[in-house]
Amino acid sequence: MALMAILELSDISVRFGGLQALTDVSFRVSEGDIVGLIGPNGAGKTTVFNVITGVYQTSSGQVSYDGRPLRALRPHKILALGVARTFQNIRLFQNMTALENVMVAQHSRTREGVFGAILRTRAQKREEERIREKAMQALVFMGLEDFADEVASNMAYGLQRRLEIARALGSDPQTLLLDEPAAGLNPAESLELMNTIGRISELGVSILMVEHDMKVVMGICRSIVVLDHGVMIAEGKPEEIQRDARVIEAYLGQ
Amino acid sequence: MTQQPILELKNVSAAYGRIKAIKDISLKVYPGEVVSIIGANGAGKSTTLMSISCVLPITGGEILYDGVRIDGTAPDLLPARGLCQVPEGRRIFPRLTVEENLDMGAFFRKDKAGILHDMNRVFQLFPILQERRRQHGGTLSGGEQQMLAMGRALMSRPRLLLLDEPSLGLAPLIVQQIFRIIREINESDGVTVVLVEQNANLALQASNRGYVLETGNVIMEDDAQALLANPDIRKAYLGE
Amino acid sequence: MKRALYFLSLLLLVSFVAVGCGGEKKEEKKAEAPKATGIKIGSLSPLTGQYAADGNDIKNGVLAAIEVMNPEMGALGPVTLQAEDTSCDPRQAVAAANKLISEKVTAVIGAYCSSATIPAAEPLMAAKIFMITPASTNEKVTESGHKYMYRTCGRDDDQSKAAVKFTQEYLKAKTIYLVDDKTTYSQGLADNVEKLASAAGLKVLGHEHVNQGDKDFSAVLTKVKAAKPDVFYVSLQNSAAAAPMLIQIARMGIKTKILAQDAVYHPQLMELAKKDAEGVFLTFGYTDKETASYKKFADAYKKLGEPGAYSAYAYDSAVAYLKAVKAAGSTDPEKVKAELMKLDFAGASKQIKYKENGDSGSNYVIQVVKDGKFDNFWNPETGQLYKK
Amino acid sequence: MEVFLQQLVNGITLGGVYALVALGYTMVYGIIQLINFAHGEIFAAGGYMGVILISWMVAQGYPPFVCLGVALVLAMGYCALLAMAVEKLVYKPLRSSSRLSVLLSALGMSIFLQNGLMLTQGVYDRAYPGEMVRGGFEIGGAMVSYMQIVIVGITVVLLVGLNTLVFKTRVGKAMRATAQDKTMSALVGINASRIISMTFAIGAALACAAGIMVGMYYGSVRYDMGFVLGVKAFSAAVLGGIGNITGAMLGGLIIGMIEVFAAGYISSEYKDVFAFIILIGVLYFMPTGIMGENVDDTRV
Amino acid sequence: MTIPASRKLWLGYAVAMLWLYVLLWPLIGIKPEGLEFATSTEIWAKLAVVSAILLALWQLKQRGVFDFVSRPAQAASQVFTKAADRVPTWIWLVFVLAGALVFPFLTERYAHDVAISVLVYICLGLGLNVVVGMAGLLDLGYIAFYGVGAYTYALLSVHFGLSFWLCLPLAGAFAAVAGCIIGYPTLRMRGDYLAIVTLGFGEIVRIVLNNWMSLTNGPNGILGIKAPGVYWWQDGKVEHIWLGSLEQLYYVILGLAVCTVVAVYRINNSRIGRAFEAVREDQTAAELMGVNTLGIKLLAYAMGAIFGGLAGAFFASRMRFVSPESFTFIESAMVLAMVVLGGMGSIPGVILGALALIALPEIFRGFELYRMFVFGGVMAMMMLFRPKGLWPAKRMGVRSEEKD
Repeated sequence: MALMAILELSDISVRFGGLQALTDVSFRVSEGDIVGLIGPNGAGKTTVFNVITGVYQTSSGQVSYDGRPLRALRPHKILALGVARTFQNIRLFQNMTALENVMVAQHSRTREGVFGAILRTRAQKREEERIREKAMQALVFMGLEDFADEVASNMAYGLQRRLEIARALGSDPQTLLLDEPAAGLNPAESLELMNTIGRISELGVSILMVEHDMKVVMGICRSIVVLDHGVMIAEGKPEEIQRDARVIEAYLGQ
Repeated sequence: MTQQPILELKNVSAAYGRIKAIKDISLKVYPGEVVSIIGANGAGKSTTLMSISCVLPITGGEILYDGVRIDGTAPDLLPARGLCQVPEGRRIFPRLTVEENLDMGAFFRKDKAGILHDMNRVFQLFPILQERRRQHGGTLSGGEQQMLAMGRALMSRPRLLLLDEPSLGLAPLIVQQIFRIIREINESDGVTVVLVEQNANLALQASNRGYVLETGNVIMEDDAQALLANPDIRKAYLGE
Repeated sequence: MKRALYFLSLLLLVSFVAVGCGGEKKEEKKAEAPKATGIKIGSLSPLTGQYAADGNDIKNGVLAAIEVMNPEMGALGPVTLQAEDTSCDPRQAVAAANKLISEKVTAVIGAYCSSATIPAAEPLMAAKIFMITPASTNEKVTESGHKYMYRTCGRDDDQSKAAVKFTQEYLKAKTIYLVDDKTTYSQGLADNVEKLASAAGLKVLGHEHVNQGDKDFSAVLTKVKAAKPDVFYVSLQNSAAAAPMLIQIARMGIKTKILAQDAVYHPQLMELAKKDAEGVFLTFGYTDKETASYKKFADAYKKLGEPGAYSAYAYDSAVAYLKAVKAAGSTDPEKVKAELMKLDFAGASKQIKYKENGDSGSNYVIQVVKDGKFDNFWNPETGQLYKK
Repeated sequence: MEVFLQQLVNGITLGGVYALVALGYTMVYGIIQLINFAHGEIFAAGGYMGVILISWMVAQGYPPFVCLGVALVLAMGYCALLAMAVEKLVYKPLRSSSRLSVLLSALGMSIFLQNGLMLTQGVYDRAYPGEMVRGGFEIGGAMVSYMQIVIVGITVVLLVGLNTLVFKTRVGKAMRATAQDKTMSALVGINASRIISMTFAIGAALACAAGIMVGMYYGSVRYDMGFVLGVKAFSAAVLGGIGNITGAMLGGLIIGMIEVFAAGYISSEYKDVFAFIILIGVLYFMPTGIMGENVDDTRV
Repeated sequence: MTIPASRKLWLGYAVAMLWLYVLLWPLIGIKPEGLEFATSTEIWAKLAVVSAILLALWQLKQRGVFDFVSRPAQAASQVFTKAADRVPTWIWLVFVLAGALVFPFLTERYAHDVAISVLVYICLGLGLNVVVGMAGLLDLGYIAFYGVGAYTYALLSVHFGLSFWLCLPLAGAFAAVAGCIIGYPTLRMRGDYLAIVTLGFGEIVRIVLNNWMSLTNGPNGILGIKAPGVYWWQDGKVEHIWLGSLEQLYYVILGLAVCTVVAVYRINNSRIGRAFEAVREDQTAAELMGVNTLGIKLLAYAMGAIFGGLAGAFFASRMRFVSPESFTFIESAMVLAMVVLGGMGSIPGVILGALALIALPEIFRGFELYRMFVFGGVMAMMMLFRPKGLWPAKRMGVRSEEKD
């Protein structure tokens, strides 16, 4: 393969008590790629995200990022490595403004402490300025600059979705995991989202996305991984997936 | 049809906080029918059911059950009137035994003999539950939990049963079993069923009619067979 | 933010106006008739919280004294009382003391807990206000060298001497076990007894501490029972703590002689512990209930309830101050101090005569609970039993 | 050995009382996730109700055991009404607001009730009339008083009664169902408000019985006795796994034992420190208490 | 309001009143001497009449009977606040500060005393606000840090004669260490378990202070603590003077309080403050957004503890005496009440809360018996009417709320 694999899952299995959530899932995301992860409800897609970002530990198998195994790293360290994510059920910091939400994401890239803040040292002021600029850039990128001072919980649903992506972008990621970014969006918004994801990809960010809206998935993903009941049932290009009998069965039933 | 619908939604809207989940939904269910509501994730299917059960207060419109407005009443009064829901994720009481779970389904009933009779009927429908009657609900497998949840709902002798994603996360064989029982409940017990499903083929095969939801709106409404044949459905799901 | 500031400044303004008006009014009054206000004395004691019972006794004692003295004060009168609550909490005690200073009292009777008395004394002394404590027996109270600090009750070191003497000479005990509940007062006393007892050759089998507010002493009592001491010395902050201990002692079948101290003195003890209080010895400032002055006090106190441990001391403290004021003819601190030092009168509790450091001497005797009453039992001065 | 046995007897008595009070905390917590700070005050009110009723009946000349029995029942009813009033007035309107504001309101209610007791009953300790149960016997050198037998006996009867109620009756099942899933219990026709009120009432009745027994055991009650015992009982509930009824009983017994044995063998002044350190230690290694359910809240 | 609804309201009211009587009478009316009804009936009747009038008034207000008064009043207050808004922030700041500075000249010593208490509690409240309001960690043992700070200064001053100003940072440091000790085991616990564990830690600290005789002198407390001292130009030369009087202490604590306000405000608007809030809002999301949540929580405990410790050191220097009785659970509850009553996470809210909880009870000292009774009732009811506090936190630069 010409492109280097930046994120690689090999034989991941996850068990919760007696429940086998994932069984031997292996796939890779190449640098700059857009990979879709689909499957019916309860197939284990979000579990894959949780494994990658360190929320869950694997029962067996290994996740490596940029050639480095991620096992036993706390989630904030994984973000610091460059893997950012969004959430299926929007998890913004509801009582903070949009700008602040994005500014939080810069946390792992900055280092001024409490005393700097109390004394307002010059270094602290400069850093704060830089955080603000970066966050503003992310907001502008997502077209949210007008809502910078809006409290997140007051924003419309579609805007909150975009803000989630902006927040993830605010951490300067190399890889972005999007968990159902189009859920609850109307067709026009979905279309715009596809454009945005394309633009993010153009920045050189690799993208792995879980999505139910097939228009979005088929429209922008270069390859697709299909999960059903925690097992990978297909992997391939969108056209192949659409014609795969097992996929159709998983979705529409027999 | 000249019959009075058992359930009717007139322009119902509901929201979680500031986020509108369903907008102006209207639908009718006639006695004896199986009606399915299908649509992608986040389309507002579960919200519709929660609104019907009065758990989620609606922000507009009317809900009529048996021709009487029920929106705004307390949800715990509905099972006694024959309206019962099996919510998404089953939500059995995990630290109650199977028997206790079933007993809770008949909470408002006072006729001991009738309850016993119905419990036997449930055990007849789902023999596995009888085997596990002393086990805690939380220790059952997903399929057994789904059966328990349905059994619990049947304990209230419902006339209208709302089923939310009964196939969710279950192996295909179990799903088929569940759907067989749904048909049986409908046919032999005369229970009207509203079925919310993501698995469109499965749901429509078991239904008389269907509604398709997208982003909180009803976009299609037709006989189940017609919907099954409709290529747009396939498109809505697979994005072809 | 802006509105917050605006609101705060509004609040400040209102408080200025309120305080300003209040201040003005007071000054007006003073200018018109400085005599009309008479003498204002304050009392500091815990009126709420755990020690509210004793605190109210102190307040009532002062009230009784005012009732008795008022007719005698003539042109200096009338005497009024400003009673403040300390809750036995240093912070509240200091706040209350400052309030009394603002209210222009000339003397304060109080406080109860030594831990409230000591910090409250600071601002009072600075404002040249007399503080006469009827209840704080800790040595430090009068040893800080405050000029206007007096004490009507006895001192812990004297009380412990009486206790040890009784243990040794009358009870002929060889071993002793002590318990206290960790207050400045109760622990100080128990420590003193322990020291004196071992110096006198008694064997100290143990010294336990329980916490204030505890009601379950079973664990400690089990140890006491196992140790089988000749005397069990109980030093607790008040009768409400002692009563459950006595009940549990009886229930556990401990037959040891029990010796307690003056804080336990309260009619409540018999009410709460009933039969289990019988036969308990305690050290207590000698009070002859047959004297004319005690009867006078008892008469005045009657409508306020039954006198508690510190009622008579509080009464005597207030009487002493008012007598001194009367003799001095004014409330000028220097003159009053001179008169206070000259005082020598028969109070309700004892003969009141203040020493140079503000102490009034101790007169501890041993009392016993007999037939639901406190009775004088043994006199440590003479080593004799009291005769009935 | 004697000492050990005696401490064991002491520990069981104390632990039983803690368990009774802890049950109220745990039941209320289990059903509405509220730390009901006012529960300790209900306990104190129970103690007072016992004094009031028994004093009156003794004055009327009824035999002691009749007095005790009738007072127990009446006082338990009274406390149930009191707790339900508190619940209806303060907690119910706050059911949907933030946890912290409900907690604070509970704290306020606790101060309110405590001072209400002080205002109506006075600041002095109130004595229980006569000691109804005197004497005792010895086993292996340990003194067991009949009073302790009565306390442990009543405690056991109440605990068995509660167990029957919660695990055998429909109301009990409904209580557990409501605690596990409020929405779902509404969907099967359970009126959650009524069940919650009932939970408060039952917890209060148990605390009330504990209050009367504590009052009789120590001979007196005081308006502020609820706080100290409340904190201990709450620790017991947490130690056992808050929300778990068996856990609360176990936790009460353990805290009682720790306290007595720490006081007996280590240091009586640090006994509470030991109780708290063990509590913290247990929570560190078992974050949901000894019998608490594992709640996975890290799901994304 | 419709007539049936109104009837339902009054029916409910009647039931409640009946209920109240059933609760009230046994407490007052049953006595060994016999049953008595007069007192309880009298109290009950008074309560019933007053509450009935209030209810009727409220109902009339709902129907808009009083609109002719309330509307103009509302309009007037709106005009007023709008005018107030037009004045730049710094003018208000200067105004408040100037007011605080001249306060001692216009009032008497009792007022100074209360003002000092209020300022101490403002510092405490702001410190707890960092833990509870910003980071969302419930802490029922906060007063322990206050105690650690107070004892640190007390011991260093009495045994080593160290000056207040040197001890101030030391007290903060010791308190921070205590904060970390308390914080560490609680990091992985859920909210309610946190409550009992912090409560337990608070009690442990108090019991240790009460029992470690050799160090803390136990319940006797520590006497002879020095007031803060400064070098000041006096009688033509620089001399060392003790700031012992209430006015001087007032300025010391005012300075400390202003510093605390500034520090908390700046933390709130920094990277750390945002991390605190992110943890409060959604811990998992915060962790996934690169915030080391365990570290941040520990930091929150430590920061809160530092402010508590500083306030404690001042408390010791002002009382000249410390004893464990000042550090009981009820004090923790008071400080928490300030934060929640004032409005979580809001600096002016905490200030207002401290004013309300310390100054008001002092003003009502005359009703000492009823004071705590009313306080408890108000605290419980307050949460019904203003659950977000007197002054809810409003994020800086939030325009949306002002728009609507």
